[in-house]
Amino acid sequence: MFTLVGLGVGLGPLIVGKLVSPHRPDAEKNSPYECGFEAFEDARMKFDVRYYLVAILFILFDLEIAFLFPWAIVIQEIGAAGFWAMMVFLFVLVVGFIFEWMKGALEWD
Amino acid sequence: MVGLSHYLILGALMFAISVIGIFLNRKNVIILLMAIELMLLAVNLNFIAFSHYLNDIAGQVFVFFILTVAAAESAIGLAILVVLFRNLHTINVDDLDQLKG
Amino acid sequence: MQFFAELFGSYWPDVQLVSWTLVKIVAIVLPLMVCVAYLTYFERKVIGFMQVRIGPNRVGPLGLLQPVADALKLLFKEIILPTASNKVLFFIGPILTIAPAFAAWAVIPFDATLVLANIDAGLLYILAMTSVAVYGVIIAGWASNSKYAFLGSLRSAAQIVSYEIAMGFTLVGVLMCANSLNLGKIVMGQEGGFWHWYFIPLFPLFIVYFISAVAETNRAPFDVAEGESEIVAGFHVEYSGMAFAVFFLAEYANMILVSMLAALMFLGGWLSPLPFLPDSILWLFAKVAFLLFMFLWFRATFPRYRYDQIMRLGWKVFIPITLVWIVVVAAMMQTQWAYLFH
Amino acid sequence: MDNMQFDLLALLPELVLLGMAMFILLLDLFILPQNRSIIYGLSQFTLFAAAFFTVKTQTPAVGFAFSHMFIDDTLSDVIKMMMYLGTSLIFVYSRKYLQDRNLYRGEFYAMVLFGLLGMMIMVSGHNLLTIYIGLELLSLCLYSLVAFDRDNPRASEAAMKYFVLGALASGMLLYGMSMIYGMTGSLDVSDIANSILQQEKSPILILGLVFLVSGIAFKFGAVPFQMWVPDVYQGSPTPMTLLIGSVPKLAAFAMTVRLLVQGLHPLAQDWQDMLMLMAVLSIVIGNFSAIVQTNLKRMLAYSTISHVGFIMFGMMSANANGFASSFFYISTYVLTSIAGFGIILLLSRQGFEAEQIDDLKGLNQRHPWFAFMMLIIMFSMAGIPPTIGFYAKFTVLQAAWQAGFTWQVVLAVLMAVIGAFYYLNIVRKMYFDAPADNSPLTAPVDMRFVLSVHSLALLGLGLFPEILLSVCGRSLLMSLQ
Amino acid sequence: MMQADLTSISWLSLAVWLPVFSGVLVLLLGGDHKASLTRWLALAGSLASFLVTIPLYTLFDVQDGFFQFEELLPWVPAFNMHYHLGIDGFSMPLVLLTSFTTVIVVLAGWEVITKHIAQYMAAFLIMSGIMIGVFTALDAILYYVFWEAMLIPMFLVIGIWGGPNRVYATVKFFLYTLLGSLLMLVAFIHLYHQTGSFELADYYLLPLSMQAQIYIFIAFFMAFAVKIPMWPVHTWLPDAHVEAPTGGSVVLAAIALKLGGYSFLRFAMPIAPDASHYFSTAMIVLSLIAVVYIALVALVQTDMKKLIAYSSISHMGFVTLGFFMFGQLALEGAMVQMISHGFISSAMFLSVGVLYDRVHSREISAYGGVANKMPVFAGFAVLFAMANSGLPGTSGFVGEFMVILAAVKFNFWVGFAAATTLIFGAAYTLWMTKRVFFGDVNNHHVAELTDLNKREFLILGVLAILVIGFGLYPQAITEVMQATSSEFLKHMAISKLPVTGY
Repeated sequence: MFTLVGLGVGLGPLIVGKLVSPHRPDAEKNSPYECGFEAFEDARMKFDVRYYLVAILFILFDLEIAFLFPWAIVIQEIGAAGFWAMMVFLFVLVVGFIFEWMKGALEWD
Repeated sequence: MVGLSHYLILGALMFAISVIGIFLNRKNVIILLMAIELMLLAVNLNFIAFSHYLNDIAGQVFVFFILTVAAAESAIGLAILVVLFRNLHTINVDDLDQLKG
Repeated sequence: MQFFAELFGSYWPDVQLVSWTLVKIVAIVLPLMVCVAYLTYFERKVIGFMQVRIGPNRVGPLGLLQPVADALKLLFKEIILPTASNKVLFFIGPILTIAPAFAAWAVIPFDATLVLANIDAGLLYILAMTSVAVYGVIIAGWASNSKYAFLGSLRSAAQIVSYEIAMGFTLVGVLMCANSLNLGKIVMGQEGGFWHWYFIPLFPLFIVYFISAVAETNRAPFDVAEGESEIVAGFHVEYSGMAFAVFFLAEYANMILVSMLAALMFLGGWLSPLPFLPDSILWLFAKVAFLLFMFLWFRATFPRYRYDQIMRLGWKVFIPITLVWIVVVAAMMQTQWAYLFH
Repeated sequence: MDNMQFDLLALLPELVLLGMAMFILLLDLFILPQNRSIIYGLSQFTLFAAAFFTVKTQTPAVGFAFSHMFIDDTLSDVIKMMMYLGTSLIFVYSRKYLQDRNLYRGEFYAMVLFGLLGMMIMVSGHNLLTIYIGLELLSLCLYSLVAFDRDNPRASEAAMKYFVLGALASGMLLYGMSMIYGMTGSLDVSDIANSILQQEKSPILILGLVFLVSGIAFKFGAVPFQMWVPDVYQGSPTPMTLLIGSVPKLAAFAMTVRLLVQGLHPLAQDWQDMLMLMAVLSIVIGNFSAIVQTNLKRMLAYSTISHVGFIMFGMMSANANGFASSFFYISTYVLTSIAGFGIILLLSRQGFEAEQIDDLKGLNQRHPWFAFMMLIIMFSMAGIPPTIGFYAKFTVLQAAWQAGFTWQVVLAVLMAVIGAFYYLNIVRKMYFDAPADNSPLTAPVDMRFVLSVHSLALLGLGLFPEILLSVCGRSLLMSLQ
Repeated sequence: MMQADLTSISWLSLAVWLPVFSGVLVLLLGGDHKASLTRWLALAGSLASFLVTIPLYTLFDVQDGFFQFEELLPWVPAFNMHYHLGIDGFSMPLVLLTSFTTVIVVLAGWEVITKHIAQYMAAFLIMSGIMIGVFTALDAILYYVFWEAMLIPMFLVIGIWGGPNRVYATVKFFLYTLLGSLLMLVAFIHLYHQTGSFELADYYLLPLSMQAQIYIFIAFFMAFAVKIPMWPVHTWLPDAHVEAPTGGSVVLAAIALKLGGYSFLRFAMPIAPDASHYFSTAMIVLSLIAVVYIALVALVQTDMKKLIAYSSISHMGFVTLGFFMFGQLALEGAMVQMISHGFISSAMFLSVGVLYDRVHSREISAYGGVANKMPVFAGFAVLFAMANSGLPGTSGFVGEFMVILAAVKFNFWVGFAAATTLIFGAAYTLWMTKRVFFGDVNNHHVAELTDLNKREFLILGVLAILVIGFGLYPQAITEVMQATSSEFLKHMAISKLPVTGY
């Protein structure tokens, strides 16, 4: 429900803007902005593999968080066993984290 | 009223679409990866529907794991895709024809 | 009323529910829109004062109508549709960016009772909603088919997701203390004076959370994604008129949202700092206002980070800190000091 | 939460393996490249340690851990021991190859060990969830291992194909699992069996079974789900081919036992027919396709398909005898194929892959000893006595015959002759043709020694098959009781 | 006369494993660079292996129609398989023949083989052990293992040291034989599930329905007929013979073919007696076709080895003919024929080998007037040719005569057809002899020929003595198998069909 309204909030101004604002297209105006130069290659060019790496790491860590959430909620009930189980899990994760760190996956320069 | 069978039919449809996508798609490897994700989603849908109607939490736990694995799987799939593109400069399924007997 | 009841017959209860909900939604969204508009005003004012300027003062008394003027200006500007862009995605981008920023408000409790949807997985819902925004950024950058936009969107996306991990970890810390995903219950867990607020036992997490929140919203000093000097305006370089305004709105709405969350999770929400003072929604607003002020303050004081520094901060500082603190908290909970975290 | 048993002793070997694999992964970051032999030694030690603990914790009783999700019975112990052995051999044989191609890195060993961990979990999985997790851990490691040689276009193509089809297989398996879960209300293997016994057969259950069997067949590489096998075998770097083609088959077998026998035995009649069809098709198509191959790895891939057919021959009997025979077949097949790829690895050297069948030409002149070893291996694959391969075929055929699959056995026998043809072809090239190149073998001593012992063992086991036969038979019987 | 210390030795195991081990020894110690050591080692091994088989003859109890020298050890308990060896009157002579032939083969390859000597010698030694294993195994799977294992060395022998077309020939040989034997394996599997064991003795006693018997018989037939070989599955033999080195031909002709014949007696017939009777007419017809038609084919051959190969097929036709008439005379005649063919065909192949080593041609037309240059050799060759065509006084005569005699009693026309072979056999053998040995020296190859050296003389001489010896005193063979064959016929007379009806 609220999502719909949210969409409406986004869509509404756009439609109003579209209706109200002038529409005078011309080729120069509609070309991609490139500091005044003509665009000289496809904008969807190859990009740095590190972005991709970040995406992958994000997926993995995000999932890990998804595992941590339920655990965190019940940690006060499950006692030592639950604690240690998650520690093992986190340990494995930390090993992976150290590995990627040392491998230079987190370097940006 | 939406019943169990509706979920199952939806799941089956999703599954069928993804299988068809994998076998008929000759264009883009990324679509293959997406089809695989869709397939796992179909399975998840099944599990959740069953889990709900059976009043058994195990199915939902399974879904949790499937999601995790799916993430890892797509990570590796994309990694392979990157390597593939670096080597072959294409992600066109039809161009993957070096290995033929 | 009677008339409507007859008109809808057996659907009446449904209709009633829907319309009542709509009313409530409007009651949240409208003030929010106003807040957003005036946040921009305050930003300019605050930064102006910090830089010993006056800030906007022409439109209306004290320049109070400035946001309205801005809105009208943007409304009447042309929405340029670049030739090479993907038409559909070009519009979906801004919508996807702003919709979650508003939708998330559904589960925000303003008071012990004043909440639109009191669902148990509230925090999860917010997390889900906010992560959708990344798609908006990426789609906008992709659809523009412009190098600057594309690069900007990649940068923003990478930055957002990086800090989302750290943010997620901090939430785990909160959950460990609160035992619930329901925001209302999280707040109630902090009852009994400010020394029960979670920001004390979870102080590192609170700091990380807030800085991540700044980074998440692409605010200074983490705003390289739209760094004018390098890649012009980032992913929304090709947007103009209302389309641009939507991105603008989303940014400020997000700021308010994350401040609200910080206030709820770490600063006791609507609870009063001292037990003898009454709890009130005003406390909440005060806290949020304070946090928002921090946002503006940051912008006025800190120089912009380099991109590699941003990423390093996120991955190599925040994630280890949060991980360690989670382990510490979890370990402490196994000991006699567990009460510290309740 | 109170029933959470932490019988960690049952999974001590797994824990050891996990810890060591992580340790190796990290250690590799801190040592100099010229000290990589530490990693190698450590990996071998890990296998040894895991084997030690597997033996140490072995009991005749069936042990469970994690609320019956993890089972530790004799069958799992035996299969695990075989896996350690196989992996250890793979390490020995692939070292030289990896060194020559700048692939001698800690990640390889860590990844193989993680894959092994996945297999062990599959073997010990007593719950659809554990089985699935193990399977995926294995598969993910294998996908990445295939693509491990990043600059090799063929390897990356093979990896992509393997990945897509492997993921498809997992998807099918999961879909089947979801239906079985829905119909039985449980993920636990024995609960599933009980539940099926108490209910009417429903179409959804059968549909789930179909998907499950398809998934299993995919992992095995049985016709009609065999299309990935040749490409992946051919495209992968040989050590990875060696890995894919050997030890995981054992895990797949264990998975089949857990799912089909322990879980879905009440539906035996239904899966029997499916397996029979796949077995027959695999044998026929695998053998006929193998004949025309010129690439050795590709030929071995097709021959694998036919071997898988034989493996299914045992399974389709759906009785203890049949599964024991399949188990025996797989163990011998794994042993034999590791040796076969070992020879291929032995012959390849820096900048040269011994991949074509013609690369074996005149091996008898170049190196009579290893030609003889390859001869044993090939005859073992063809199932000619006195090599162990004969007993493998024999046990499988007798099981199928006992179960009444008469014409299928006769057909299999005819196909075995076809199979013998292409294995003979290799022997022919080695012994009857003149060598194409005469460069000396560069393999290190340990590899030569192990490979020799290994190949001779195929012969020795052929003369005294009782050891392996009874191990396989008994462990399986103990688990099926 | 039996001494306790001699009987306590496991002679059969020795006979099987001694050659195998000496083969391995040759392989390990020998090599091309120490050729002479290799040769002497091989000779010593083969002689020792021959010697250990002699007690089998001297200690054999001719009164006993059942198995002797039995050895029984558990082998694969999982499938109730045993290491069970034993011999009776049928197998004992064949064992001796095998070990003896091996010595001959080693000698025959003495100087001729120059490449991979160790492998060559080892292959024959190992093959000898394996074939003795086939003759002595009383456990079906043990038998089968030996039977198949034999293929491997034979495959290599033909393939490595064979003629130009060797690859085709050897692959054909291998696959033909494999196909047949795998069906036999299926039959064993069936019998195993019926009896729960692989004991031959259990199979003899197992009652079987007619249908089962027929299937089993056909399965066995496929295996054995290929090996003997019977028409029409004989086509591998000429190819294999032509391409094989001399030693290979000798072993093929002298022993490998006997494996098929022997196995009929050991397996096909006693296990499925009713089917044997049922199929006897067909078998006799097939045998006669082999005898007559193949003899005619032999007549037109231009290659000496091929001619001898066809003559072997023709002679083996006699063997199967003798088996399926179910008479003592016929049976013993067939057995004698097997033994004598072992000597004669090896002698013939060796003779061709002698020529081939000198001229490197097997074409009949490449020779002529060899007798002028090699008188001693010609003498031997003519003797063997006579024996091959069944001249009285040679061993070749005894077997054929006994079978023909039995055949005439059995059915006149069968006897008549069989008897024609005497004519055809004489025709093709003697014609070849004439063309090769007599007449004028017609080319320079022949003109440069030198007569036999000592080694060749020794080999051919020993064979000549044996051929004449058994020709004059066939009782040496027949008396050892009398008891066995009468037991065999008794067994064959009893139907194994389950008793039904009243």
